[in-house]
Amino acid sequence: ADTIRIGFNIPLTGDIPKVGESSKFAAEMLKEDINGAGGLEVGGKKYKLEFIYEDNEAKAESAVTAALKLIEKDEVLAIVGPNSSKQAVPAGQVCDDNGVVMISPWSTNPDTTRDRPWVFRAAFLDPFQGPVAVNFAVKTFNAKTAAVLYDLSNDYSKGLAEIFRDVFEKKMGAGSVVAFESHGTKDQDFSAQLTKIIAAKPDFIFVPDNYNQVALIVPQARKLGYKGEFMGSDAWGSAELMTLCGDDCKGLHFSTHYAAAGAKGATKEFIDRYKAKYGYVPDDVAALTWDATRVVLQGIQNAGKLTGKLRRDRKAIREGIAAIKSFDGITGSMKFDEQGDPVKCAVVVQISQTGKFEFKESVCPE
Amino acid sequence: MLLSVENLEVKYGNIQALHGISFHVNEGEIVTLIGANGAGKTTSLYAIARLRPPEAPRVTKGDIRFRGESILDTRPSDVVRKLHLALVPEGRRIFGNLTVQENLQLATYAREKNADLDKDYQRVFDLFPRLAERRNQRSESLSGGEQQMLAVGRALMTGCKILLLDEPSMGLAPVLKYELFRTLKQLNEEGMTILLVEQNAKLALELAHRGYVLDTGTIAAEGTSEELLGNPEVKKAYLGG
Amino acid sequence: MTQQPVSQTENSPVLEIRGLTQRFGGLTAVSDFNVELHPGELVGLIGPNGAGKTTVFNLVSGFYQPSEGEIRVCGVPTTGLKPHKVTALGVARTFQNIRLWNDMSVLDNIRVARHGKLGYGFFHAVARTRTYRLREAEIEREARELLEIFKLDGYADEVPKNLPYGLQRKVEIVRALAEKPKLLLLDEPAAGLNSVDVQELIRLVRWIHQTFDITIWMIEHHMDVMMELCERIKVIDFGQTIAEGTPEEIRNHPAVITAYLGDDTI
Amino acid sequence: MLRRYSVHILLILAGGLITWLAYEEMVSLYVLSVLMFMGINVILSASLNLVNGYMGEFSCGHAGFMCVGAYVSSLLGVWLFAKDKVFGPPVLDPDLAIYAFPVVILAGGIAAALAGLLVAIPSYKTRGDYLAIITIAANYIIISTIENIGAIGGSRGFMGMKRVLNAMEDVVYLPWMVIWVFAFTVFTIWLLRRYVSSTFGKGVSAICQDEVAAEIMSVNTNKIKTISFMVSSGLAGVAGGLFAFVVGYVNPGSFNILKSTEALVMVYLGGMGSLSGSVLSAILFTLLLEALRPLQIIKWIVIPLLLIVLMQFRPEGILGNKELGDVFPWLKRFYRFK
Amino acid sequence: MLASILQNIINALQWGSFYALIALGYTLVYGVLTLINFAHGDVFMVGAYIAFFVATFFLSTLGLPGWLVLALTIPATMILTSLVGVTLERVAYRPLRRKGANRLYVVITALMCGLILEHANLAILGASRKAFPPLIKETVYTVGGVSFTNLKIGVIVTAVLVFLFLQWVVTKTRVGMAMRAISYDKFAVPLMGIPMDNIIVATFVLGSGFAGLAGLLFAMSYPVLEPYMGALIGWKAFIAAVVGGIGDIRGAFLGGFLLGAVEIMVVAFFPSTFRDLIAFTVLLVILTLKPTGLFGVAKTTKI
Ligand SMILES: Nc1ncnc2c1ncn2[C@@H]1O[C@H](COP(=O)(O)OP(=O)(O)OP(=O)(O)O)[C@@H](O)[C@H]1O
Ligand SMILES: Nc1ncnc2c1ncn2[C@@H]1O[C@H](COP(=O)(O)OP(=O)(O)OP(=O)(O)O)[C@@H](O)[C@H]1O
Ligand SMILES: [Mg+2]
Ligand SMILES: [Mg+2]
Repeated sequence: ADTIRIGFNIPLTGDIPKVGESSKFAAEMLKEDINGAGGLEVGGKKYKLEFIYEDNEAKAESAVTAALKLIEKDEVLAIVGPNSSKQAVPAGQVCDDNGVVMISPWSTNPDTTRDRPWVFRAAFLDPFQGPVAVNFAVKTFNAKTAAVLYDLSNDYSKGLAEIFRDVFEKKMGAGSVVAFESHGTKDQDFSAQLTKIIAAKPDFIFVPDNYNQVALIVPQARKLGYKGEFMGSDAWGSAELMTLCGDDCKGLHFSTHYAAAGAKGATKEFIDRYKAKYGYVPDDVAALTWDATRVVLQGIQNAGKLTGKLRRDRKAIREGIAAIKSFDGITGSMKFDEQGDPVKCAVVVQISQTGKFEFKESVCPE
Repeated sequence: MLLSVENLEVKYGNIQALHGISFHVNEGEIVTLIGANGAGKTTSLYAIARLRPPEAPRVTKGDIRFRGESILDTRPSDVVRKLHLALVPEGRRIFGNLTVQENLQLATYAREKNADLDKDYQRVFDLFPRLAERRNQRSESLSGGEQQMLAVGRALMTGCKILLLDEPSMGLAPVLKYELFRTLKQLNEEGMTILLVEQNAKLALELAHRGYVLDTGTIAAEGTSEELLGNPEVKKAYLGG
Repeated sequence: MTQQPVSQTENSPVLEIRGLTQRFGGLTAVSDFNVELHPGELVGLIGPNGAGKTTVFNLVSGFYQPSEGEIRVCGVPTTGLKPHKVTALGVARTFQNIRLWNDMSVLDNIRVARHGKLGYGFFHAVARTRTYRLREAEIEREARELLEIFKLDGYADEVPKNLPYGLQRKVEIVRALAEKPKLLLLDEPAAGLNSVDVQELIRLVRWIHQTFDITIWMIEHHMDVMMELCERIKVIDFGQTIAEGTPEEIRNHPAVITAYLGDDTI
Repeated sequence: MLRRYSVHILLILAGGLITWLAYEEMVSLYVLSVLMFMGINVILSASLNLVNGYMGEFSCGHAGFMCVGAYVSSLLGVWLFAKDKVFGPPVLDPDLAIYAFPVVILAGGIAAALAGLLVAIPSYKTRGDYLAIITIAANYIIISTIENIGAIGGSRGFMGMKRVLNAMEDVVYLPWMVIWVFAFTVFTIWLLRRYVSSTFGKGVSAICQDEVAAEIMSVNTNKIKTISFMVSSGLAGVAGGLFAFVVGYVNPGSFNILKSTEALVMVYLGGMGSLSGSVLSAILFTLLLEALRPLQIIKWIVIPLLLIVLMQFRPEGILGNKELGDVFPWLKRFYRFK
Repeated sequence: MLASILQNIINALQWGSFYALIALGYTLVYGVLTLINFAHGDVFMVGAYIAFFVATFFLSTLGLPGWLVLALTIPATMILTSLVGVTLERVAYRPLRRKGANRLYVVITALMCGLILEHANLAILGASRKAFPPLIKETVYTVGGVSFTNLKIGVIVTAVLVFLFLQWVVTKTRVGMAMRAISYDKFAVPLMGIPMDNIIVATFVLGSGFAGLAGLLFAMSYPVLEPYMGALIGWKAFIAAVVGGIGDIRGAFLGGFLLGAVEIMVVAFFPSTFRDLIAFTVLLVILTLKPTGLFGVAKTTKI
């Protein structure tokens, strides 16, 4: 009973295994850190951490059973994950019903946390990120028109695309989004959409897509003769983007949680160690999982002491997290609003000629 | 002895279909197997052609010898290729998605490069002029009898020296049936060894030199055609009066 | 026994075919074919292979739609009807190559053949209504009765593929009879049977013809069978009638001899 | 007597037991959720077996019909009984949910059955692998349609079903989902068994074994096909409705081809044309998926391997086309399987 | 407008040629065994990975120039991938065939083999995606507002060549005839003196070999490799093969281009969110009107 058990409800197989792997790697690193230092100190006593990884196969129903298994069978104190909203929304319901803290590192769907006191998240939401991208693009590219290419079956991508369109058109007038095109999750060819977009002659293309698709979209656009700008979102934020995309992505901008290149302090340390351990620069999911897990640990410490009584401890942890005034994460400092969503700053980075994500500008919520 | 079957026992799964039968065929002979439905005639032919389960049976005991050597380990395609033994299977089994011409052509798959195919084609088309007419028709739309002609023609195209026929007259109009039997006789005179399974026992015995009567997986009687035709029991049980 | 209600006047034909023509691409399989079958007749149809006999049966049973001509069953034109509707008019048949439902028990084979006159539907079946129970009991009783008449009751629970060939032929005929047809089409029922079984088949067909009081039209290449059974034989070649008459007449018809019967010396 | 009522008694006991255990919280929610998914899988595999096993078609779009059922049930349930941001306040008194719930699920089933026409009508002319493609197309069409209806969330999904359940629990506190999943599972088996064992339903097997002979031997094949496809897809819709309420959230992505292939695997694992085989394989498959969770990625190597090996030994599925009673004859004392 | 139509036609041709390439392998195996080889898409994926490893080996370890690497990678990939296909046949499909299993059990086995290939890849290589190294310099040509690259043209030409080759094999050679015969009735094949297993192995060699080629070309055109990359395109290629008339080489070829064209054109002229909806409705209508696909011949039921 001198251990603290935390569950991870992550997609190790299915559509997005990379996301699950990043989460797992980051969590492993954190666990080793803390256990290496003798454990987590709560109320003057050191507890070893035990992390349990459940594969939700990127499926909603599997996320529900995984959550229930973690709650009932493994008796975890809190759950980190699921990452994408498809799983986070239903799993959030389960956790909320059962009085277990859940914190999703990556989900951006408002429903995940809405009216669910037990559910938190570490990522900022679309309604915040959308305007950041719009404002930056309008200012930097001097853009009057924009085009959007997004993933129809990915609710993250779709949500962000729609918010972007609304904000942009509000700012630049109706019809200023000259093309609004979608594709499917596992598509590999985007030539038809891009041909249409290029024909509409936008000042830039907003691509709120996962980095692996970005690595296909950008070069394909170049091969179709497009020479203009792109603007991306936080899902671009993976070191793999550059190994996959190569030269075509250099010089592009995207909004994200942190800038790896200019990072300082704890962020830099995290990046360096992760890179040393796993061989590549951590992506945003890794960083967010790190933060999310640390928020949980912070909550546990805030609870003061652990009684060993599951229900009581879980409740104490929830109070502990809700009580966090300000949390200094590697993805920036944040606090939680009444919905359990973080209030934190976004940064815009530019991909340098050496393939680094360099800090351009930081945007904080008013 | 060209072909001999010795104490053959075979099984389909767990069902024993032949209970130790022995018979033989000499070079240049026409031998017929007769017997009631389900006696094991088809099964015997499958075993000789070395066809494999699931449709064909498994040999569990006994031996099949070709010129004295066991062929139990011979692949079915080599039975055709090396032993020049062809089977006209029960139920025609032609390749319905190929044309008549292609069916015949395919049967020459295992033949030597320099074989004289034209002569063989000619023989088949002489025998079954209808096949020549329908040369480019997809063979599955042929009538039942036409398909039977194709099945026999196909076997002849393999360039075989031993011909196994399983109820070749089934579904043939009388005129063709007699024609076919005459052709078999002629083939035999040209040196073809024939093992014939036939429901019409009388006709078969008229053609054959010798015959065997099968009954539920055993040999019930054997002898020359005259002997069998004259045997009252055989007459009663298999010749229909 | 199950007697057929005779709904039409004695002499109106059970089957009437006028000017029937069937073409497949460039091939005319049946051309200008005419026939009239009267109640209680037993008629033969012979002809060389590929003459179009099976095609005629297929046209009658509604499996093909004729290119030209008209078919009437008991006075009802069948053009455009799906096969099961034609069956409902009273036409049953067997197939040149046996087509039983091989994984269903013999009893079930017979029962399914009652589909046309089931008298209940999906909702009765799942709700197991009174209608369902009564009809189902009756169908089962009738099916078993039929099997018993044909001495097949011992095989009721066997699957056809495990039966000897001769019995499969028999089951197929019984299945056709289960539809209580007015007209029974037999396509080469003796094919693949040995001489002894052929004798038995002759007895069976004759017995059916008498007991069930139905019209039978059969194709067969075993001349013994035809000679012995048929009152009248129709001979076709290239889809056209070349002769028609009593067995005796046919046997001696020169055209039939050259085209069909041939020379039986080996 | 025993034979007649044994199963009824057994089912009532089993249902009662599960309900009681759930009510008293003697079994964990995790176990219950696995049991509920098991029930849903049983419905899926048994209903697909009607088309793929008994009728011998190769339908690979079962999840599409599940999707229709899931959405229709959820939308109807939430519209009628819960406050929601799409529909606003409930149309009816939420207290009525407790009575209307089965109707809501069945409505989903009926909608799915109608969607089944999408496949049933082409099946008059098309068979085999061509029909398989039509079913896949139907699956894609259904998902794509829902993704394009922004009002119900599109790819963001739809939720609020939990509030309907809460409304039910507010009236009478019982583990309603457990009860209904159990009830509908039993209903499915009951319906299918009665259908395929009637002479009417034997027409389905006749079509499978020889369609030409079936049509000529008086079976109205188009009618049977229509009914079978509709029953099959309708039951998939029921499974979808239950799925939606158990998970509490639906999303078109949950019903893609992969879900359909899961159903396929269960059908063939159990044996084509064996109802008890389908039940057994659904149970087995669900348990296997859960039991091997700790293997994580390796699980998805081990499970296919297991199935491949199993098929090498039983190339006709666990039960082939037999029912449990044929394999264990003593069971027939308690129950007529066919 | 004209330019964008032409552009879309080129896009459709290129995208369709991948469907066609994969569908050809599908249809070949299907044509012989009536086996829907659901693992084919994953064999294609394995082909892409093999190409990746072979190419990186030649490029970085031996330091050869790009064109030479390509010239070496093509045969190496085709051979290694066909080994994978043949192994699947030997280990998984053949025993089932010998036992006389219903063909759908073989189909399910194929599905399982596909899962194993995907997840073994995931387990061994991890979830990181691989970037395929550029082997040839891709040059963009722009003519009157229409852009295409040498690679795109190369892919289209390859698809046509592969089609012509396979069509020749299947219709003109005796091996091809034997393949068609096997698809109709395996039983009688040995009676013609045809070694059936050899023919089947040859089929898998051809089918998987060309899947490997497709994998290589695909990896060059869309250089992001991941374990699930074959799943969706595999299904779509199967659909293409069937719409063309499964078992028919011409059908697979045309079906591939048809599906590619439908997908691209729907996006070009309708809102792209309706792509799947419209594309699959079109396919459904085609199959309803032509129940055996474009080239498929209905098996005549002779009764
Ligand atoms: N595939 C099979 N599986 C199981 N048993 C079989 C199989 N084929 C044949 N049999 C059985 O083997 C025995 C012999 O059958 P076989 O086909 O050799 O008889 P046959 O003499 O050729 O009869 P027929 O005159 O009907 O052709 C029969 O009892 C039959 O039921
Ligand atoms: N579906 C079809 N498509 C094309 N041709 C066909 C079709 N059905 C039959 N035929 C052709 O029509 C002719 C008549 O065939 P049918 O089956 O009626 O002959 P049959 O008189 O029954 O001969 P058999 O005595 O050999 O059974 C044949 O030449 C056959 O090739
Ligand atoms: Mg036989
Ligand atoms: Mg005929």
